[in-house]
Amino acid sequence: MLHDLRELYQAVILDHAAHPRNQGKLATATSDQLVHNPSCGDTIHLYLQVIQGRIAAIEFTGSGCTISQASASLLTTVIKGKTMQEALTLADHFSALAMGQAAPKAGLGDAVILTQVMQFPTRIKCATISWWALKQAILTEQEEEA
Amino acid sequence: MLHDLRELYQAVILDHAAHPRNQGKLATATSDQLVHNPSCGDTIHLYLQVIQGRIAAIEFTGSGCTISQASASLLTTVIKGKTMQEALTLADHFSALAMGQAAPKAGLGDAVILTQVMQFPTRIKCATISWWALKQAILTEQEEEA
Amino acid sequence: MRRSDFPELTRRIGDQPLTYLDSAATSLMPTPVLKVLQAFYATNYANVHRSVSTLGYEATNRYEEARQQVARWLHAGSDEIIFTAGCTDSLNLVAATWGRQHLHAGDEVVVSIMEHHSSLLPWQQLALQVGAKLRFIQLTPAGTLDLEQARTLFNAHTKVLVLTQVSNVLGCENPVGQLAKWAHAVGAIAVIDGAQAVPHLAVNVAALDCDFYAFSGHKLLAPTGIGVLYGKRVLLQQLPPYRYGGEMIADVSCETASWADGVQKFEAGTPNIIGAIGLAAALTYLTKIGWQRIWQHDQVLLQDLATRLAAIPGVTLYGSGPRYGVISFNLAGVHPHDLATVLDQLGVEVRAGHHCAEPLVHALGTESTVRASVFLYNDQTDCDRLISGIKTAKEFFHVT
Amino acid sequence: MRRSDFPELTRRIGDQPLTYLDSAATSLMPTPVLKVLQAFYATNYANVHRSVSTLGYEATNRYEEARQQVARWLHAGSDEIIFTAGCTDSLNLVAATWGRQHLHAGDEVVVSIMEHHSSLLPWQQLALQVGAKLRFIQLTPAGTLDLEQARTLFNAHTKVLVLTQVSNVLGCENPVGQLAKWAHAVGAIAVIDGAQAVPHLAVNVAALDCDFYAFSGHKLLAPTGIGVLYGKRVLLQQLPPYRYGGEMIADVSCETASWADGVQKFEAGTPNIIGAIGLAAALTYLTKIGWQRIWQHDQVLLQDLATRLAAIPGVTLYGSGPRYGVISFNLAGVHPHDLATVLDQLGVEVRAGHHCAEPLVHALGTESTVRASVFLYNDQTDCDRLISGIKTAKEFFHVT
Ligand SMILES: Cc1ncc(COP(=O)(O)O)c(C=O)c1O
Ligand SMILES: Cc1ncc(COP(=O)(O)O)c(C=O)c1O
Repeated sequence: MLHDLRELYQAVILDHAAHPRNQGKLATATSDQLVHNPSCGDTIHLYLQVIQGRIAAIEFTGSGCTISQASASLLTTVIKGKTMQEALTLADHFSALAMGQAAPKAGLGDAVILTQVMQFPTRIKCATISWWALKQAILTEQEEEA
Repeated sequence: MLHDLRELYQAVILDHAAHPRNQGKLATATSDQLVHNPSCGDTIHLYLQVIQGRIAAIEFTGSGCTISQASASLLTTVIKGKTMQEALTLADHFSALAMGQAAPKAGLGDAVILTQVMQFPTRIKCATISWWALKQAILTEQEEEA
Repeated sequence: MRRSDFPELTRRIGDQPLTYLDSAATSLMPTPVLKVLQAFYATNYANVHRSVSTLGYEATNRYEEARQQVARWLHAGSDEIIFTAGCTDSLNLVAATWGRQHLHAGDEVVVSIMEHHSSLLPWQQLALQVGAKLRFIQLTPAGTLDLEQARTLFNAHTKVLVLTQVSNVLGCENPVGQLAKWAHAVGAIAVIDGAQAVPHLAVNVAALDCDFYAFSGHKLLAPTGIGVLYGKRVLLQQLPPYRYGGEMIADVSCETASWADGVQKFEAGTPNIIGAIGLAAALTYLTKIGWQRIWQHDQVLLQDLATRLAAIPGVTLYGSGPRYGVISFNLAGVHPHDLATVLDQLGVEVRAGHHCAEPLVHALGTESTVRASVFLYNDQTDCDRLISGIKTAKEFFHVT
Repeated sequence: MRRSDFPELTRRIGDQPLTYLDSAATSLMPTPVLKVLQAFYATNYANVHRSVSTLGYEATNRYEEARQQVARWLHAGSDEIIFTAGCTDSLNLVAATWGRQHLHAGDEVVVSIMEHHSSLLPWQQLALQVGAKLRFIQLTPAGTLDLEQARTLFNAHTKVLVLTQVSNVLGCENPVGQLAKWAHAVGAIAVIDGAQAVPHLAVNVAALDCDFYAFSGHKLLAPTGIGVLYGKRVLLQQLPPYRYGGEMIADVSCETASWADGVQKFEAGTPNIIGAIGLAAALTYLTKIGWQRIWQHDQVLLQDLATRLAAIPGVTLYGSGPRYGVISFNLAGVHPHDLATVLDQLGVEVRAGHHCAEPLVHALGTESTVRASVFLYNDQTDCDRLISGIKTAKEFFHVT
């Protein structure tokens, strides 16, 4: 009965939650986005440094459950170095997959494991919240540029 | 099936409703009381002239259903000439009878017919409202005297 | 139509069969709706939102599906549908939030003389508090809204139009779309009371272009304690909360708080989950029978009643057709309460009084009326029994 | 105890039997209560008050009998019992009427750090609006209210004490009577949130001498959408209405209105009739089983849970006994939501989060907790399954 759970909470996920990558308050950030999940108190604050349309650096701070923290950590590893457009596409793909819809998995790396969260409808938001923050941050960045 | 109704709406009641006695706004009133039944809009305004503790004159104005108008009319015929104490006692007896409780009928005259209203719980207030006004008016009168 | 779905119709009043002609007060509950409630209690019942557990998730889904169903039916977005405790609660919400924010001294509220107290009073009292003014749309001699006069009431001071779509006394449908246009033309919003409209008319809030639309579940086969407020998305976003409490917050500290997005902001505390499920079940039940069929059925009965009542010497009908759901009348020489008591003795349940619409009833030149109202479960026999009951009452009170 | 009366307990979560440990959010509904609702719908259902018909009279009687039953049970007068849409609605009513009337700039509200958002926010927001100040009763290290500190908070500026009788996170009972005395000594009133107290304690509002007391039906086997506000007679008489609408008026004209006497003034519109009938049926059901028996049963289960939870390495219990209905804890190295998800997979339904008591949860030094709550239908097996579930979670997440 814990089979589905094992698919979600794989070793790499537990590792990212316990030892988050790119944690910090990026001093050189060109935009940032704070999101909050009122239903559980999870918080993710994402910091992006965009240079010539490319996400040159990315960090996050926050607190919350395994899923939300691992998701943010994985996001940073996947997104670093991508163009804003690539990042937006990946964010859309991740969210779609996490909600059980069809979408390409290419480019998501280990983050794709977290799309198993679709088996746990009440936890989907934990996985998608940081990707949503990413999208908001990029849209803000683009608006400011325009 | 209209048997109980016939007991209530006797000829004398219909007559009092159609031709109310002592209708008017007593010019010599020493106290008066306006009551209103919000559930049906019935209104009774009772005017008393008290001389040396006795209700020397009594009139009413108002509008409403057969029961409320007949009750006010009958009340005035019964009460005229009674002492305040006698009137209070009669008011208590009438209200008790109308709610199906035991009480003496003596002194109520034809008004006693209206205590049949106890068979129609939703109409009890129509019958008792003028007696309640009488009680309030007398209590006010007594307070002012004291 | 489907009388057998309504167990209460088989009971007796004293020794008489029941003729229920008071659906405008509260409609009866059909067994299929009760069965949905029963099944929900037996399987998915739990508190909604904020739970990671399966039961909470299922209950939340059912609750939100109910919202979506109401939204589709009204032609609204589900982020425009607030569940409330009833129509009265819905109407108070608008005055307490939008009203308090926007109504100031010197402003004007255009309100029809037909309003139910639940529609009139929140604005009357707010106007008294802030020094705003109520301007009433009066009746024509035919008992319809005087549109000529109405048109003159809208001006630069008008902030709100408060209007019932169907009068709970006259049964007439008011031209909501037209009046809302006049309101919008002067920058006012239109707050529509749909309590008596939703059971008897196709309502499309988008087409009406009203800003708020309110109704109660219990007049529509659903349980008591559940109501709906539709509000235009852009307006809802700008409104402050109505009540404060659990589930309507984003974040709370000792000193301050921020609010949840969307309609949750207006649903403080545990909502009436079972009421929302019941409302959805009632809509499903009515849709299955077919709204058109129901409306036509109601129309035929009311038309018939109108004709036969008008033919009784001494009967005054209020308003003029077409009527939706309700018909009001008086019988010369018999007070409405006396008439209702005789009818009750005959098993015919009507309502007598001012129907929570005192200003209208006074404008009609009376203190109270008798009101008969019909819904899908009524039939020709019910009409026959009302008519024959009135004749009995005439004999009983010796009026000719 | 009477598990067979609760059909939902026989359902499964995935392939697992259900262990329902979330009654503090919403209690399940027993078949006998549902049967009362069903019978009411089938025989006496109608709108209440203002009707001369038999059906309306019967429904009104049942509704008013429900009020009397609640009054007797709380040791109050039936003219002191207002039916509302829920505990949140009740608590908002007090702030919106008494609060708006009496709270001014510079006044102070003494409020415990334990309050549910529904109890805190109406006063926090009112205080922000009028420029009054909230003064918080803090926790002792043992997780109880700090009475020494509390005592220092009452002064001539204090207008209200806002206090939960039983915390929905800690399960502790606060000394309401004592604190109400301190409030009264400085001329303040005591507003008590009884949402979590009524299922697990004998409540006597007269003995507590509180001024207002609020709770919800749905935590007490009754339907959602019904709540109660007790208010002292003399206070209720002085209050303005809360919502405006049908049934709460004495007289209405176009320009002004006057209000009904007594509690009707606070019940605008069609009340939740079926909710009130359900609440009365739930009280009857619980009384029949015996409150003492139920409380003792709950105590035994919670005591057992507390002992066994404390014995699990890594478990932190919040607060200290005796606990009423709820127990909160955390497991080191496992976030409450992850723990709740594992438990849910095992069929064990608990709640994880801030439980609508953010200030308290922060004061406890955390962001969220796991909460298990029990009621009469829980048994030893439920406790066993929770304890074994936590052990499974420890293995699953490799915490030691
Ligand atoms: C036209 C109208 N508006 C408002 C209401 C109030 O609805 P409720 O009593 O369900 O709040 C009613 C019903 O009584 C009504 O007929
Ligand atoms: C202590 C406490 N107060 C108030 C409430 C609010 O009750 P409701 O959500 O039923 O309005 C709750 C329940 O959630 C509670 O536990």
